[in-house]
Amino acid sequence: MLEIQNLTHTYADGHTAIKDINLTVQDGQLVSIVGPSGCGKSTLLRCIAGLIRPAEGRIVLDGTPADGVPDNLAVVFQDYSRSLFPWLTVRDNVALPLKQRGMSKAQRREAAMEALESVGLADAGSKYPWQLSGGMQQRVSIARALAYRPSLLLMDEPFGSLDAQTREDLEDLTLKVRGDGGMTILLVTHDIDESVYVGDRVVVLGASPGHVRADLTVDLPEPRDQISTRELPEFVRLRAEVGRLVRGAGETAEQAATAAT
Amino acid sequence: MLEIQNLTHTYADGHTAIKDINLTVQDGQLVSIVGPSGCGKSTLLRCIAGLIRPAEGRIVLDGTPADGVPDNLAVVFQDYSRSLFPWLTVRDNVALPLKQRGMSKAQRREAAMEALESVGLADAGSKYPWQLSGGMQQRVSIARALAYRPSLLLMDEPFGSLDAQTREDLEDLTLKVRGDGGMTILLVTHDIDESVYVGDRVVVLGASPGHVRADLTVDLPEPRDQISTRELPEFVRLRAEVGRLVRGAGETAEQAATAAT
Amino acid sequence: GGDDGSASGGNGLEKQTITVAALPLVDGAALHIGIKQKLFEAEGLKVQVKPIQQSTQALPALIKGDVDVIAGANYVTFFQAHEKGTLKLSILSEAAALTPNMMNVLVKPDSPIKSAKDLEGKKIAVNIPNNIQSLTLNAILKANNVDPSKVQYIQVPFPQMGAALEKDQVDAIHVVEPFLSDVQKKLGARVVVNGGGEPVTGVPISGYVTTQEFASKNPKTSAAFQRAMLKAQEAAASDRKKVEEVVPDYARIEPQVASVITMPDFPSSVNTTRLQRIVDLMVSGGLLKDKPDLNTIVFQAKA
Amino acid sequence: MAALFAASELLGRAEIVDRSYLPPASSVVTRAIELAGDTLFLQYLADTMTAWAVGLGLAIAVAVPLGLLLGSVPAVNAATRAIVEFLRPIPSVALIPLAGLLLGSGTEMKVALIVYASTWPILFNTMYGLAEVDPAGKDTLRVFGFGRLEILLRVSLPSAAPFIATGIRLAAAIALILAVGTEIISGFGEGLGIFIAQAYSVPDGARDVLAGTVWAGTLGLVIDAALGGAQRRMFHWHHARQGGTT
Amino acid sequence: MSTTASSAVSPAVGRGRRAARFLGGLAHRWLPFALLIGAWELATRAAESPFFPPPSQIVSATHELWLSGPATRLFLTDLAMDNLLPSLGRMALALAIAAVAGIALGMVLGRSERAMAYLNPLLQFCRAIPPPTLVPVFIVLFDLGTQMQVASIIFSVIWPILLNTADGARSVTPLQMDTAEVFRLSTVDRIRYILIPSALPKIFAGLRLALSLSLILVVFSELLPGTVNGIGFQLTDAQSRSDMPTMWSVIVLLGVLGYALNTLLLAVERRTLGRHRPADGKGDT
Ligand SMILES: Nc1ncnc2c1ncn2[C@@H]1O[C@H](COP(=O)(O)OP(=O)(O)OP(=O)(O)O)[C@@H](O)[C@H]1O
Ligand SMILES: Nc1ncnc2c1ncn2[C@@H]1O[C@H](COP(=O)(O)OP(=O)(O)OP(=O)(O)O)[C@@H](O)[C@H]1O
Ligand SMILES: [Mg+2]
Ligand SMILES: [Mg+2]
Repeated sequence: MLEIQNLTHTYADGHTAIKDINLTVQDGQLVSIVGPSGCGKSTLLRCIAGLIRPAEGRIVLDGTPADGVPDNLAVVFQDYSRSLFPWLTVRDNVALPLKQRGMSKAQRREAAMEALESVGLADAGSKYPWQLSGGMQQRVSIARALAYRPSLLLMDEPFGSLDAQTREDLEDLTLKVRGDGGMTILLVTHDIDESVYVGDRVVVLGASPGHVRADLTVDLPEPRDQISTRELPEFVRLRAEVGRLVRGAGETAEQAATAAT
Repeated sequence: MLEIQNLTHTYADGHTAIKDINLTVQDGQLVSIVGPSGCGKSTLLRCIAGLIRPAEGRIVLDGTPADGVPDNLAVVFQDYSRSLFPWLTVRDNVALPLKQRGMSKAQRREAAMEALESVGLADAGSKYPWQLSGGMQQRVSIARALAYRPSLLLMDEPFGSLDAQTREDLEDLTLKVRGDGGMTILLVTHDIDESVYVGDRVVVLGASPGHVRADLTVDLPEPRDQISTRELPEFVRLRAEVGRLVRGAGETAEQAATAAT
Repeated sequence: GGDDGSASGGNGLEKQTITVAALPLVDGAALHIGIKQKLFEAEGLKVQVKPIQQSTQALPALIKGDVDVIAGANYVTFFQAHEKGTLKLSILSEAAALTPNMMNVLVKPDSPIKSAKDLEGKKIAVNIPNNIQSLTLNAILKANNVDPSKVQYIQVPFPQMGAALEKDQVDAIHVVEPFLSDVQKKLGARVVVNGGGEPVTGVPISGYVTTQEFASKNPKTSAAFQRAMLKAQEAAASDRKKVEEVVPDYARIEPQVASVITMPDFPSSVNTTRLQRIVDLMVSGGLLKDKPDLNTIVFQAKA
Repeated sequence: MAALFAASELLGRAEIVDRSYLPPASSVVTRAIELAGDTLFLQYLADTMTAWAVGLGLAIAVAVPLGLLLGSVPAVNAATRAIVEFLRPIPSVALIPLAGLLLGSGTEMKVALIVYASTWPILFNTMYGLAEVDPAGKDTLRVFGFGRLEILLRVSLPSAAPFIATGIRLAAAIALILAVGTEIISGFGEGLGIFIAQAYSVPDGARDVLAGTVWAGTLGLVIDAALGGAQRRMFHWHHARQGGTT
Repeated sequence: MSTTASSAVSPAVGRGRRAARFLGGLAHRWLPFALLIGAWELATRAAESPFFPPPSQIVSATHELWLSGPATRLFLTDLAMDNLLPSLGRMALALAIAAVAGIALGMVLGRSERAMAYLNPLLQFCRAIPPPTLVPVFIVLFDLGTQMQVASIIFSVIWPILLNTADGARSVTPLQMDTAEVFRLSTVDRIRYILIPSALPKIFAGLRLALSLSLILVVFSELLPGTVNGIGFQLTDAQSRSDMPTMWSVIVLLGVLGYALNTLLLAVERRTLGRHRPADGKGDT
């Protein structure tokens, strides 16, 4: 279980990116996070990942307060192209974290190739990241996270550079992975349909500074299906609601508090 | 008028990214380009921008074959974060290209601030790019291109990192800019709705190697409106058609040729 | 090092092989004559020669024991080292003393400088400032009623003196053989001061030196070396041809040059009175603070 | 290159000074080529190159790990800065007599001085290279549970490597200068520098001095070409990325 | 009552704490250095070699030779005025020329393949030449004294600046160069706003190397023909006179100068680069 308690972060330049965020995520849950640009979604994920030490509040993992980077974590960064190593081939990029898993070289390669195949990059293994298109690089970084088989997976707009078809495939892949392995997933997205389609919950953040504006439970039948799920009235309702919330989320925390009363 | 004639490009590693592309864009037109990840959209834009010299074919601008970077060009790169200069403030990033316009320092600053305001970043002018969120950086690079007032604007997934609301605002801004200034715009996007909503035409590329699969004219009334336009039957029809084309576009050029016969 | 012969042999020498660091100068000719004429062999000594470029460079090697003797060691440098305590000097033999015209002050043929007096206020090139050259030249200038403090000494290595003079970078050069002949030949340079003239004629300038530690540990070897050296000096002094024969080999001086250059004197005794002259010059020139005790410095073979 | 040759040929022939003081390039180069057939000279070259190779190798072995340490642990950097900055401006070659006293006058001294002087460029380029590493890469491995040392070796080192290589190229030339320079100044033993020093002390030696210099320059050129080639091969990703596009 | 008391106390406490932290930093910075000097002192006292006088003796020689002058001249002695200043002057001049030329040439070489192909062999050839062997050439090209000395310093210190600048110019993020290309920035603007800022950290690495190298080269340049003053001149003169304390005092002086100049350069570097890059670990979203 992941508990985020009173999380507040202020950057060195004095800008408070998120304020007083509370959130509890059950093991195996997939939580979609949506919110306007600059509202603090990435900051929140970086705090959870232990990459920035929050100014206040804490992250509690399975009952123990986290200090630093949690075990068994994988992250798909928003700035995926910079998180790939240009001196390694695509396959080696994916295989590198697996060293932490104590796998043999052959096992690592195999796992890497499998993950690449699952994101549709079976042929790109021996290329270098800078020989790939933007969307392909993004998929490499998704493959890297999936191959690692984390227990907590943070994804920051992982499908932003992908075409509709590939995007749907990877949404389904994400759902499958969560179903198989009991992985806890936090997924930041700007696509409201997507947030509802893949999420067990949708958390809507408001801006200035970032705060939780709404936390909706998605009650859609499993397994989800790209066509039939999206036609369900509940899906349509939820998506409209999230859309409304996001559009109104540009207002500040104070305004939201007033609105909530 | 922009004419793309028999454009073919093969990268140094032997990979042919695009093959035999022909396309004519009238002045003041906005052409949306869609296609699966890795099909050569960015490669095409880079050829037009004169950043890569195509292996075969040529770009003709207003009747004269282009050699190198065309005049009055602006580009919003897909990898926006790396195209910003971390040692310049956001405002200076936007103002820098205006030096070519022979504007005074004060004019440049003013134009930069105006452009930043139009993308919703009025407050961020004196920050550095690395102090901004991903979506904010993307908007800076859009502001930089708009402030330059180019006659040819190439945008490579310019709204990919933006939330729904901001995205719609910027779509409308793009439409307005095109309407005002007679700017010719090529816009690569993965959002099918967006391609139809902003485009005068939608060009669908197919993959392996990249080729023109379809070139649809969008016959929607002007001015477009986020709510009413999207409700028009013609919009719904076009968007379904583009969707179908993109989904089928993963197949290779040969298959497409067969399908077309 | 030359430790291979350190076990005392039949002839009672503590050390049969002696390593000598030698400069490529005419000064050290006697060493090579001695080797050629087997004078060292006659004393039961094997001499190993290590070529060096400057005597100061061999100083650490001498202290460390990598070499046993330095041939042609510049007295000024070594007396100073002795005074500062970096070395306890022991002189086994003299090498060279000044002779007239072996070291001269040259000017360009068209130079307005005609006499020593004209050097006042002028720039004179010397190889190393504050060393033997300025010391002896100052003495000569003083004897000629010229104020030495009015000349400016500029450091220029011997090989570059010709070029410096030709380019008018200096007004005069103070230069030794074989460069002396060379510059005279190439530029037609004119002598204005005889650098070996009075009052410095016969002043010893270099010797064969070792450390007092070496000498006291190896008295017999040192004595044997000294005997052979004195004979060799004698040979060098008496027959110029013998010097001309060896010089082209080790000093890279062409035979025809060797036959025309002015030779130094090769003193064939070790003599505290003669050495006193250089010491006195150094003290009066401010290069030494006190007069060293030459009796401990000059190696005396025990009978 | 040809321009340099022509310029120096002219300079020599212009006879600003007597020709033997500065011989024209053609005669210097002829002499340099002649030397290639001289076995003693080749032996000297081999001696110099041995000292160079050992010295540079040791310098790399010392400077890269030290640079990694100083560049990644600011506390150590601050603590040692006074020593480092105090030591750096000390002209090692000018202290040859003293160095000779401690280390003898043979190859050890040469190697020690080479290591001393050529450590700095490698050390500094390593430190500055580390400071420039994109934090995004480091964050990535941190997230996957890698420790500081592993991040240093797997991210920081490879991304700083091209700049470290530039440091090594700088050091290679410095090491060569030191090898030859030490020989010239110590005037003792064998090597290219000794050849030059010997020529230096006789009249008409300029031609040999410059011929030796041509050899030193040529060695430098060859070494740099070899290092440049190795650099291009090892860091092809760097160069392809700079030239290519994504 | 209590509030006034605490407010009266806290600045003093704050100051005390700041002072303590300052002292702690000072200790942290200088302790290893002090320990090294201590060890050196003990070792040299034990060895009693005339070649290696103990640091205490060196310091007093340094003080006496260089720093016992009148207060109006910052305690510099005549000897210091006559030797230190000319040396530093030559060094500063040479360093300035080398920096300008090295950065300019480095930019050209880093960005232009053709310039690289033409100039590289020549540069690499020159780079490996030991400066002492060029005396016969220098003496023809330059006048004795300052001209030759400055030239010989430049000839050696330019390389780290040049090569590091070229490296920096070459490895500018390609997309940033593309951006400049697309917006048609003029060459001057490209250099000023993109190449220089981007290469600046590497240029500073080169400058720091060049700085201490230039001090070393000052000593060497004063071995050249025609030298009449300077710290290097004092060093070799002391060496030829076997005057070890003076020689060591010059070395100490060089060390102190090196440290001081480097500190200065570091301060400049921090100011210039400070705004350039995100603090480590807080990089990007
Ligand atoms: N390194 C930094 N220094 C200062 N401020 C920062 C820094 N990084 C982010 N910020 C600020 O914090 C706020 C939140 O940024 P964050 O990246 O978390 O937003 P986001 O929700 O991920 O936005 P987007 O959807 O655009 O990626 C923004 O206003 C941004 O300007
Ligand atoms: N520098 C390069 N070297 C070699 N191959 C490259 C290079 N850049 C791109 N490619 C290849 O060219 C093809 C087209 O790439 P491009 O970036 O144009 O795709 P794209 O349509 O923009 O894709 P995306 O939507 O994912 O950005 C891809 O298969 C990619 O692997
Ligand atoms: Mg973000
Ligand atoms: Mg692309």
